[in-house]
Amino acid sequence: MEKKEVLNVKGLSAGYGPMRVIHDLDLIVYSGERVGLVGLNGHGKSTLFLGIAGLTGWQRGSIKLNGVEVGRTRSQGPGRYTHQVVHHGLALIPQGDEIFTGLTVEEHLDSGAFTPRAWRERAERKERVLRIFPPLKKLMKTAVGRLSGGERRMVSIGRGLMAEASLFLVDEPSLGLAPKIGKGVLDALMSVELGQSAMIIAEQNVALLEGRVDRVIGMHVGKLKGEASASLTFQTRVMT
Amino acid sequence: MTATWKNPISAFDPEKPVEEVVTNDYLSPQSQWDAVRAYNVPTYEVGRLRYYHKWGGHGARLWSRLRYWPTRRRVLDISGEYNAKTLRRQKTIEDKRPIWWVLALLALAIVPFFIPENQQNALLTAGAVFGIYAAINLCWMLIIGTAGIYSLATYAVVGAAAYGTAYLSIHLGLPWWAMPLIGSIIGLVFGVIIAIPATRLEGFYYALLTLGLVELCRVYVLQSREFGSATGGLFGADSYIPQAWPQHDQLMLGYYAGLALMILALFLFRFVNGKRLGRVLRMAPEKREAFAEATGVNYRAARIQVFLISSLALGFIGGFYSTHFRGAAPNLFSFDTMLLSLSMLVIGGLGRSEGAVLGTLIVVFIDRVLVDWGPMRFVLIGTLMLLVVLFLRGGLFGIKEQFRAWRDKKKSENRSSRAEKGGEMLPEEATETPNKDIIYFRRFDKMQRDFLKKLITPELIEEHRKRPLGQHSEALERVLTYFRRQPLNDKYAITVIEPFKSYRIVALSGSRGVAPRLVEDKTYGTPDEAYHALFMRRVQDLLES
Amino acid sequence: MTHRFSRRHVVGGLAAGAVAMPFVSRRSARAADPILIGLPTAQTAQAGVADHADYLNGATLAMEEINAAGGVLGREIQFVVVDLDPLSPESCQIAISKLVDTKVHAIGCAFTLVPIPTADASSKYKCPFLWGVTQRNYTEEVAKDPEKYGHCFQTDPSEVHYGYTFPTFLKDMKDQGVWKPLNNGVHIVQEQIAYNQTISKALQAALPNSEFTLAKVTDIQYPVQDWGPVIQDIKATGAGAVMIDHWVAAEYAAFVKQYQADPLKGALVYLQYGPSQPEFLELSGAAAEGFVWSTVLGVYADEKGKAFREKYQKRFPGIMGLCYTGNAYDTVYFLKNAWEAVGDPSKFKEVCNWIRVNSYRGVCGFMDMNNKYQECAHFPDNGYDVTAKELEKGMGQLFFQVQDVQHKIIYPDPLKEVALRPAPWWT
Amino acid sequence: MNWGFVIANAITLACIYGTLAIGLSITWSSLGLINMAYGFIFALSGYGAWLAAQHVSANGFIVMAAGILTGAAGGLLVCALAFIPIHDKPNFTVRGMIATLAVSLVGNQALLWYFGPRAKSLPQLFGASQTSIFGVVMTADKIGAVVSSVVLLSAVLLWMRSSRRGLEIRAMMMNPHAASIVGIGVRRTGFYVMALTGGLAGLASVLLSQTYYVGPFSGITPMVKGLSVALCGGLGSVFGAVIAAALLGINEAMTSVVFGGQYVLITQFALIILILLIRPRGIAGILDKAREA
Repeated sequence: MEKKEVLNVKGLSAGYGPMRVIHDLDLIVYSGERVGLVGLNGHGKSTLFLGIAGLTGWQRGSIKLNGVEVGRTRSQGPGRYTHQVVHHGLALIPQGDEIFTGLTVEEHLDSGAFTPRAWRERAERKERVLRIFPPLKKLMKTAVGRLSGGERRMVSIGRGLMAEASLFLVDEPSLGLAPKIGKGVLDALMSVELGQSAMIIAEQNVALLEGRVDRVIGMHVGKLKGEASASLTFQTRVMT
Repeated sequence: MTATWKNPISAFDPEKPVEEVVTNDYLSPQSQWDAVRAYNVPTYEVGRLRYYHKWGGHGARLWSRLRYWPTRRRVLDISGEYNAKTLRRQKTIEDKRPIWWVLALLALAIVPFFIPENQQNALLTAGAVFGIYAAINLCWMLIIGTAGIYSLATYAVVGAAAYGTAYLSIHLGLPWWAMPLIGSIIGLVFGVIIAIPATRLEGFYYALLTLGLVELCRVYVLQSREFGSATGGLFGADSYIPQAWPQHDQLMLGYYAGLALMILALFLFRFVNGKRLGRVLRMAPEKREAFAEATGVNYRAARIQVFLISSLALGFIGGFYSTHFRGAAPNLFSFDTMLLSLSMLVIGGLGRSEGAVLGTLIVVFIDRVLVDWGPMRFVLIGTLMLLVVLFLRGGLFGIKEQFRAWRDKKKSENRSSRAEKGGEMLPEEATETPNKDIIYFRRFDKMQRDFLKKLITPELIEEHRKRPLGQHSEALERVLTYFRRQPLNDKYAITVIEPFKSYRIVALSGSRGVAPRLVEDKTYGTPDEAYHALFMRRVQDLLES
Repeated sequence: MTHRFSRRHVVGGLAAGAVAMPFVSRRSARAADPILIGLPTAQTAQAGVADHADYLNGATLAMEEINAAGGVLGREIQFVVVDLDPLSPESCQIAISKLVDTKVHAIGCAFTLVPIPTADASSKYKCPFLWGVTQRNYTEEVAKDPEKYGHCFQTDPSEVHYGYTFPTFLKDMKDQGVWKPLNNGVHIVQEQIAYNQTISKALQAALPNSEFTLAKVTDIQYPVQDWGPVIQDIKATGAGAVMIDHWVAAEYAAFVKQYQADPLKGALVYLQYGPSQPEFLELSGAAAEGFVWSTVLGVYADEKGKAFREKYQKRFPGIMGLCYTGNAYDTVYFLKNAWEAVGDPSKFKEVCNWIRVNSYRGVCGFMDMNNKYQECAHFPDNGYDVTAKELEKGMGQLFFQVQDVQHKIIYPDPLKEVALRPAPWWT
Repeated sequence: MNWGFVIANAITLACIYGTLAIGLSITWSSLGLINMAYGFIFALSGYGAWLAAQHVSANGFIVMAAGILTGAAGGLLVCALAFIPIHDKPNFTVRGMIATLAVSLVGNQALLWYFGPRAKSLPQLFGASQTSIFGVVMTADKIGAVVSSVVLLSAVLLWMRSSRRGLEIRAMMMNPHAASIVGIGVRRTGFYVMALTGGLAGLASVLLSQTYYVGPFSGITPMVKGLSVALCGGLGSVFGAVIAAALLGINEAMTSVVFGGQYVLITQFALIILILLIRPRGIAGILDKAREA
């Protein structure tokens, strides 16, 4: 299978107002890759994701998604262009519950498939998501506002997987969940077949990623600090 | 290049001709320093630091003794200090707003004497209307701004008090001085009734409810025979303006009475918004109520208190309204009146007393004085409203603040998104570097490299090619000194493969025991050639850095 | 030192300018020297804009004629137009103050709905103030305090006459045999504003003196969403005559449409003043056929009136209002006569006295305001205050019927164009 | 009491109110904008239809289409003036409301200036016939208005429930941030929501032209009514608005029969106050299945 660049970030700086969180960052992700992004709290993992989606306060630098430039080089209203980035093939599964409380689980999953092709194929895609998260099958007609944290997380990730995306950004999938459930969610993510697309998983708990991703990148004060194949030695080197 | 460099050593060998080389013009290293020090980011002179005018002499202690009776507040917030340079006493007015207020109110007080005669009636009548509306708007501002209750029932309270007192005055002969007092009782009762749902409802739902109340009042007044459904209003109440006076005196009295009412309302605003209640409520802004409650702030009680106090005041104004206009009309309750009043608050700026007064002044002037403009007035008011809402966050009086916030945002964004401020290090990296000398060294190094880049010219290279070793011109000497001073790791060196025949360029490893590594395949026939090739490599590195 | 000096200089200059300003403007005002008539005109309000526009047009027509003929006393007439909201006392007072400031020689106005504060604002200036306000409550104040309101004249009869005259009209119709009533009941459907209330009260006061009786009073409230319940009520009451005491032309149009669909057979349905507004016919079209309405102030269809209609149509093409156009036209001519008789428009007291004592026959009838109410006398005689026994001593209340999508005067007899004819639902 | 008459009347009024409220409710629910310029759009589209009837053809379809198109254009204008520039700025709800108020202030004066104060009427869309149903006489335009508003309301409800755009609108109303993450553009959605609700206002204006004639201020009453119904139903809930419309319609029909027409406004606002006191978030407060996020 030919490897092509799904994401090419060059010289990305991003932040909120006077605060600069990401400094001059370069990153290339190839198709078929599953990349782990590790780093301490507040070192810019989520901001990198939000920056790619165009949701930060300001940002500079180039972001190429499937060869299309989606970076904005002026300060902007956060989210003003996000939908365009999404239509170029990005699926962002954000940290915390960014869900639509009033919609049912089914409608919610549908809402993840807003690109024309995904909308046409949404039945099969729903099938696929339900295979990954079988507990959702019983909850299809329930309003999302009534679900528990773990179920919400599943819905949120499921919504991301519904999209016809070439790049999945998964932000802290295990955050705030019981360890066992968190592991289950991660297992589900690992079981997704990527095909031509790529996935970046940001995680603080490196142990969960160990040996299950293609490579791991460390993040430290807004810069990438080396990379390695997933192993605990890497963790010790980065974290000290 | 006209400059030539004469080799000073030539003097020792008079037989040979003086060696002359074409070289660069002299460029002072100071020029680079100046260029770096010149601030390139666009900045604005205004307000980089808040500018305070310093007055001479002492006075801080004198001024702090003066208080506004009966408060403990100082008349002017003046601080005094010794100037460390001049060793003289000086004082600063920290808060100039009282001065502006006094000047503005003085201007309003003397303006009737400067009105041209052919404008007097219209302007004085409008002036009295302005005073009354400004007072109403100040009380409304307390409700919307300070208490954060979106009540549209302000005019219902005013109207109820106006109608009530007018009715009492007509039928029971209530004298004019009692009307505002009775009015405030009516206002308080009305306020209690309206305040009950305010504890339960929020935001737009409460606004709708109060809108409903206003509509109810309007409909009731239109239908009720006691309240003058037959005359389009209730007229004939006692007035504080003696009917026998000439018109001009009547208007003057009305104007000053309106002004006095506005000043009373300003004091009320100050005492509620600036004191305990206002501070409590500022601790509980919208959507943070739960947090405020958790810290022990009883914001509900404070809100209701503010609401009741302003209802009382609105009732007072209502009573005044009916003695001023000798009655009340249903249009007090109409949607248009409310809309116009809302535009006054918005144009001036929500939440501030000066905004309420200025907004009222502008809108009353357009609406009431420019009556010969016809429909253009409303277009003007509407456009003004639209522009204010679209571009200003806090009305006209928020402009300064908003401009500062915008400028600071832009400045900090520029500063933080620029990679090279201060040289080689990012601010975050710099804070994590324990040895601060490194930061300064890097900054100096960058500056030096920038300067040397300017010195690299074809002449210079040509000079080096001709004679890599020996005495050089000043410019080349500077460049070479910099190159030689570089640390050992990755420093270029020449290795002799075969003496006088074959030389190659290598890079030193910098650590003891580790062999240098080759950097290119090329071999050079003479040492000079090798020297020059090495020089070129370094120049290239310099230019690329 | 220089700094201080200059500041003083500036302050002095400002003060001098402020003192000088009144003189400058006064001189410029005297140079123009026309006779000024102040016209407070509602241009932006939600109510009354159409009537006020009519008034302005009628006055403009008169002004142009007079100026073309050489003006008054050799001086031109000019208008000062200011905007007002007829519902708001503050707005009305400011409009009048503005006119007082410009030193107008007279004020002419269609109406305001808060007449007392409006009149108050002019009570010290006392220039002649002529308006078609049509309110007895206000003219009563004039009667009570002639000292204060002596300069205010109502250029039409008061609205009470709508009520007082209605039984007379019904009786005449009955006597003439053009209308055979179902019974003698009169059903009043009344709106809540002052004007309608007063009319309803007057009618209720007048009914016991006639052969007719009050059948029922139904209250309605503007805006009327749906006339269904009212029509239902009318049918249930079954009175011989129905008075719809309302004021909004558009809602009248909605009423006539619904009534035509489901009428009370044989009832005479009378609509208050509203249909005089031109849009009524436009909106209701054929559905208005057969309804009766009236106005105390309207352009006659006699020779004089017809000539005026022609002139007006030529100057302001389109649909013509028939009330305030003529009233404004008459008012300006009446003022012209007064000024010519007195000789100096700035002698307000003399001009007012002249207007009070003298009269004028205009396109809307005979204006004679020499009574304590200072309002025009009403014709036909209905036995109440300020009515005229003969047509040429008062203003005729014109009763119209919509016939073939046209308003036709059917009463009073000296003025009538056609007779009342059966409405479509009578048969 | 004639029950058939009361019921027929209640249905008519409920349909009118529903038609008026639905546009406001959708605007609020998806854009968070209280569109106080709704009355202006209503009046504007009435004039659009009137111009078409005068100059193009008095055919019902053409008049209706002209009304809808003008309304949509008016919606786009309001969107461009009062939504796009400030939708991501602080305090948007209040500022948006006041911006639309300003648009309506200027717009109404412009209409008054351009078209004059006199009301205009549109041709009767459904003919002038009349029928009697259960002893209640209904004119054709009333029946037409009722039928078309029922069709319209159910179509909109169905569309909101089942179509992709409806899903987008509902998603945006619940969490605009998350909506942008799933690829819903706020500005683009804003434009088509405003065009749609503007079109609805235009349609309502044409349908109700026999009740509210076309005039410069003719939109104010419908707007206040629509706003009351929308708020009473619970801001943002289309279904709640429909129920509120039904309740207010019944109330008005009953009041005018039992007490008399002059008490309609009083009972109407009393009812709204009562509903809000019981359910502080409107009727939809009862229907809301989800907990607060």
